[in-house]
Amino acid sequence: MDGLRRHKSTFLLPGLLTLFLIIIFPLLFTIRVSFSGWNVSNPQMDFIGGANYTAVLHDSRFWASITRLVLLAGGTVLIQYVIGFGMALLVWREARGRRFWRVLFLVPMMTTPVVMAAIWQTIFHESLGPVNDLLEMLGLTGIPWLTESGPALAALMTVEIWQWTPFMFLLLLAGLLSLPKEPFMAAAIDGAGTWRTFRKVTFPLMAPVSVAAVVIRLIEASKLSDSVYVLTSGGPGSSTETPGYYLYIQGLRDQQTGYGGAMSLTYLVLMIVTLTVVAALLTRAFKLKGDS
Amino acid sequence: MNLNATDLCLTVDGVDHLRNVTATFRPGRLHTVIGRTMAGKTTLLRALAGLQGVDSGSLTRAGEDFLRTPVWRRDTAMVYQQFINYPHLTVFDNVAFPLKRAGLSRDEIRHRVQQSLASVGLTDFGKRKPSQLSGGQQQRVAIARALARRTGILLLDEPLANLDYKLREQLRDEFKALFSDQGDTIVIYTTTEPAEAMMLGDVVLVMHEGRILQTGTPQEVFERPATTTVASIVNDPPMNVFAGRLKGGQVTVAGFQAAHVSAHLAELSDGAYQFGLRATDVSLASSGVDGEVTYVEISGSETFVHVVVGETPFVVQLEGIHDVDLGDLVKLRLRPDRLFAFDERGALVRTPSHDLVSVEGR
Amino acid sequence: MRSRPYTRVVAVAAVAALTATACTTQSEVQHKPKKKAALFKPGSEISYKKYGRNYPATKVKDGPGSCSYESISRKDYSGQTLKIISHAVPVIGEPTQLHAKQFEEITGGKVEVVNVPFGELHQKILTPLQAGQPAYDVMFYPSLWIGDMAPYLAPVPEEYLNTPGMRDVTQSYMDVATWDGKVVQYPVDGDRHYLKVRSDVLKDPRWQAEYKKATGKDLKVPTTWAEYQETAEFFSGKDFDGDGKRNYGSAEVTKRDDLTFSAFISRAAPYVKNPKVKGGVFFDAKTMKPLINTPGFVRALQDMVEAKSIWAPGGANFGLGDEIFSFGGGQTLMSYSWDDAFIQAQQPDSKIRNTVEAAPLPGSTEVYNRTTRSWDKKANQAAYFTWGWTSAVAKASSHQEMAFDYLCFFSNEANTALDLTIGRFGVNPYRISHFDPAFWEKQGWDKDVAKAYVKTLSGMEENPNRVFDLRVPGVNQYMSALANGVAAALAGQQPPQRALDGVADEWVKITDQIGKDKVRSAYRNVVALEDKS
Amino acid sequence: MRSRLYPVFKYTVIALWACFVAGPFFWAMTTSFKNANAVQGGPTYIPWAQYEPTLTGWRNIFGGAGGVDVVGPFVNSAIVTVAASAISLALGSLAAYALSRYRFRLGFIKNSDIVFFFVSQRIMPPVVLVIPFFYLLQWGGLLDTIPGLVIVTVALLLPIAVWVMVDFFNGIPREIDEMAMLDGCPPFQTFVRAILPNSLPGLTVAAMFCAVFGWNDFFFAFRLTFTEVQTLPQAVVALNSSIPPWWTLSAAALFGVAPLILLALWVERLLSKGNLSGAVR
Repeated sequence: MDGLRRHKSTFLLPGLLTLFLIIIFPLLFTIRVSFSGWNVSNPQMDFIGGANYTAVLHDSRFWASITRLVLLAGGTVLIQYVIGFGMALLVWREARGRRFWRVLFLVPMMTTPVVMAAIWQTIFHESLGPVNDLLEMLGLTGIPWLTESGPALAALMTVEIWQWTPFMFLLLLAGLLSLPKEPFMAAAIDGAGTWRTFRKVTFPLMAPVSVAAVVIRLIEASKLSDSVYVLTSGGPGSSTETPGYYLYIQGLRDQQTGYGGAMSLTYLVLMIVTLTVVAALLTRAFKLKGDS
Repeated sequence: MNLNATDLCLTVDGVDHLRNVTATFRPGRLHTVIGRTMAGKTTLLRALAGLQGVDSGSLTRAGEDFLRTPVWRRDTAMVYQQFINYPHLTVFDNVAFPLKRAGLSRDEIRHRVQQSLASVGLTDFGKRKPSQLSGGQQQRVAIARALARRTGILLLDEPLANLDYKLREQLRDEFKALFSDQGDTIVIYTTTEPAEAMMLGDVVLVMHEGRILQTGTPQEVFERPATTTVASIVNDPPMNVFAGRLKGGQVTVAGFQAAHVSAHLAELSDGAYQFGLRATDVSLASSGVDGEVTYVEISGSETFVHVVVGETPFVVQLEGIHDVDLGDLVKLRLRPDRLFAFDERGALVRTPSHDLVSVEGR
Repeated sequence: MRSRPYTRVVAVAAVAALTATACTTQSEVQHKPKKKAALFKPGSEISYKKYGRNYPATKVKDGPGSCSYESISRKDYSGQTLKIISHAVPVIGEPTQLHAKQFEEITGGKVEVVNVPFGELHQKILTPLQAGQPAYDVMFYPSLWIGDMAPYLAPVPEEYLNTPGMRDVTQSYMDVATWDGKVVQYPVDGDRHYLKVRSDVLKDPRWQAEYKKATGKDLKVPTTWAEYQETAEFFSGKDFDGDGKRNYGSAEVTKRDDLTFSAFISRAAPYVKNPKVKGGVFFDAKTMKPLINTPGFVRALQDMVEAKSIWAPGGANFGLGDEIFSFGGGQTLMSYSWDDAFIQAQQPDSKIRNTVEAAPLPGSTEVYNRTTRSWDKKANQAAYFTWGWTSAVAKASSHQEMAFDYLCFFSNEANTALDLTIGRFGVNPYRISHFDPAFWEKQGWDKDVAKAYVKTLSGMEENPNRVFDLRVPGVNQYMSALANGVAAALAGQQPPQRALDGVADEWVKITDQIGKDKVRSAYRNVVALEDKS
Repeated sequence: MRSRLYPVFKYTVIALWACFVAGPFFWAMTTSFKNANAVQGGPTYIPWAQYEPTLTGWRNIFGGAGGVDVVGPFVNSAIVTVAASAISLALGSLAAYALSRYRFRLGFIKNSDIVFFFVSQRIMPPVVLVIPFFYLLQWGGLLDTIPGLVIVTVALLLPIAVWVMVDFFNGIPREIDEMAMLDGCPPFQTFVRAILPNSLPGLTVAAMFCAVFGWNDFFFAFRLTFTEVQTLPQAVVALNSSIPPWWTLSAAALFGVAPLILLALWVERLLSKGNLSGAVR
């Protein structure tokens, strides 16, 4: 046992220290810069107290983007989960050409978000893109995809769903494939129907995978900004702006480094708290033993 | 080179896993550790192997402080209750794995692996992966790997527990032969089954709640269980233990007085005792202690009738199939000459064979 | 103990890091070229043909002077590397690459070009400059950023200012390249907004008759924004080119983080630039009080909100590319922005070649006078010298001579003449010699088209009522705030007045943050350009 | 009982989703053979029938004038992705193994907190990191170098590797470690000889995630390099001009996803063979 104790740090530390060293400077830098007036024309580490934080509290555009993110991220992740699970169930066991479907359903995840968003922009292009063209072929009127806030949000969600449902699909399919067979046999013997088997056997068994997949997707979705940037630039008005994109505008594009830093940290704290609570709630909702 | 454990103690989260465990394990002997589930048997093995630290006590082998020896230098092999093998290796490579670590030559490895696989009857399975084998075969691979190393210490943690009955009996018979020629190896084998412990063990250690209650030859432990607990552990079904009174060598249980004087109890002073009686020494009769049947098990050619007398449960083992139903009122005949007498604290005072027992391991 | 793989990994990484450090250490020495024999005879014929089918077969003669193919090919830059950042391909990015390739071929030096989307260009250039990291020797960027960039730029040396090409640059564009009396930007492009219309439709007697019937007015190229709206409205939803698809009135740049601010200023120019009032359009140069929420700008924003009815589907989120595709694809009747859309429409394979016409930006019938706080009831038109592409050399560059040689080669007479004809290059007339209809006719343009084009462009040079961009430090922030306000009004989130009031508040904040004096002194230069005429 | 309509329903749903998934690829494919006129004319789908296909887009990404060269960036992307993934997997699986097998306690910090520290790096908005990274790499002279980019990418990938591998190792019975130690392996050898060989599925999933995120990173690569190191997403984004050449952009997008499709095939193979059982939980 003593031998083991001596070794455990040797395993952990290389990774932990590497990450720590890579991360600590940026974090400290950001904390420090958030108390400075660093901006595009005065790139200096002066000290202006908590002025940036006060400004963040009064920045209605920031808080509006947070509310929007809750809906966007929550909505897309839920839809991704439902579709991902559904598709995983459909190609899980007996399905013709299931190996082809599986590969196809994985591919969108492999694409570069900024690049695909550019392609999506051409797809949603209201006069030169195929979506409105197809709608018109069906006798419907074209939708102002990127110029009205409702459709723009829908377009954004479509892109997110396209890109990241495969992630859910993969995690859930792998989870399904590793389920033990016995409970299903038992359910079959009990004469349980498809729906009952799913509700009583499959779904509970998949609970841990589900929670992990949803939480990790929420974490990634909270950073949503690439597709906003390319697709709508936050518009029309500011109706599709997410915190990630707004942070980018302030902190990088307009180089309000100090203000951006304060906003980033506020956002980071909010996210960590929210995600921790959400993870805990999900875990409880699925009646899991908190364990890691 | 004995392995000496002295006063090993381990408490985890307020639960005592080992309490002052003191024992000496000798080379060339097979030690069986018998105890119920959670008795601390596995913990003891893990502590001996170095997989589990202890809070206090000492463990030495040939003067070496074993507690300070890392696992990988303890010269110990272990077989788990679950069939643990390296899933990524073939059967051959599984067995060869420790040998390669030990730096043996290729020829030597090949020779030993084949010998070892032959001894467990898996000669033709070398190229398979463990996942392609049945449970029993997987366990044989684990045993082959343990044997092939010819370590100084060989630990087997309920190796047969997860196998079906028939396989268990078959392997148990093979074990007797396998372990008998292990040379100077200290073999320690844990089990919950009295028959296994008695049949395999040169020395039997009875464990309960982290303590070793008794150490001795199978016969000693069986014939002279030091306490009521030991008595119930080493018998299957567990020995019936019940309160009674003794007056002039005549036993009274639950208001029913035995007809005869039990000769071996005659010298004992009158008063309250606890008595033990094996299930085979109880039978159903037309007169005797009144009880009610709570459960009937029929196993092959035997019938086990569970009866409750007042609050005290009894098990009656009968030859053949008997027609007894739940809730039947029956009368139990207790063989007075087979009674073990224990004092009120549970310590053995007299056995049917008249001998006084020196109690170890308390 | 065995050596552990991960210690090895760490060691390898460390060694790699050290090696990289050694390699990237820059020397401060300025590198000079060696001399070699020329590869071209003076006046050789130059063509891009050999670089692929994408290029026109046009041939031009190599010009005289030190920037010509002949002169540059005498320099030997082998062993030297020039690092260039430019806009994304193709606009200005493609000529950057093409001329880099040619420069490599004739000087033996190495030129590395990185292309960056518009939204990223500013911070991608400025961050290393501010951090003192010599990342790029040559930068291509919109000329209005001069206020942010100037402190880090090397002034153009005398010898380059005296080349024939440079002396031919119009005064407006020399002014644009100058900061604190020094020429710090190397002019490579001239830019302006003007109006483009489908002359085939406007001159079609059938449409003229119908228009007269419907509105009681003559159908002609609009001269005010009100006429623009009226004309566009009439044609919106009609199929004016008979291809079975609906057409629309106007394509404009409206995407918030694209170049909306320029479109808005174009619409505002005639309302806010009163030739009688001096001292600033965006700010009162004395007090630095923003004028962005004054009635002239509000009127322009009202116009723009109203204009939603004349836009093609998606028109409220058009970037420059969308505008160009929409007008160039024949979907819309009119558009106004840079030359790119016009040149693109005049490409040999364009569907609407020679059916388009250039005209000055629409004007107004009244103009706001901020000194009298009232509208002066008189026809007004203003030339908006919207930012164009420019280039500059970093002060910290250790390859300045190579850098300036590259730029002078980039913009030599032969290259520029060819670049002007390729719409996607985004290189537009900026030299006096470019305003010659004959040159454009040679490209296959109809005589009238060429004439109107040249007249529109040169007319702007002569127009005394000019608006320049807000060329001050932090211009991006100002324009970003303006675009937000415009976008909010277009999206119906706020009425125009309130949206622009918000912008004015933002501008005050930005000015305070950057430093009032700093902004004022920069803005005075802009005002001087506007008021000088 | 399942109705007879069930298969109809099932394959309809699969087909619909497949269309949605494949749609953008089909659109990009057909667009990549267009030119400006074909694009401006409104949406068309079938070459020859609806528009005259050209190879301009494809020629442009392989060094054709008027495009970008994707081959150099492809190599850079591959080097950075492979190096950063390998380092992340090595460090990440070591750390994950420690977190899965041993108990750490430092004041109030427990194993779960350390795991959270790793995973929480993914919550960090990239904007927080990029400017400090710029100064950090400048200080180390690593701006615009492959090692610099690898270091930064490791920070992005390490949390993923740890997250996947902790869960995976938790699913491998500890008895295997114990047995290996009893069989004479010190802890590090135990890890290398007994645990890693059994972790192929987990490593594959982790490697896939690392590769996906590493290969597709634009944000950091873009801001921490100048001219020397251009990665593939940068090369593609360099086409997002104010007059975007849809055809070249489409060709470049398709080219960029190609190597990762091979990865998808490989992952699916492992899935089908049941090798990924327990890789994700």
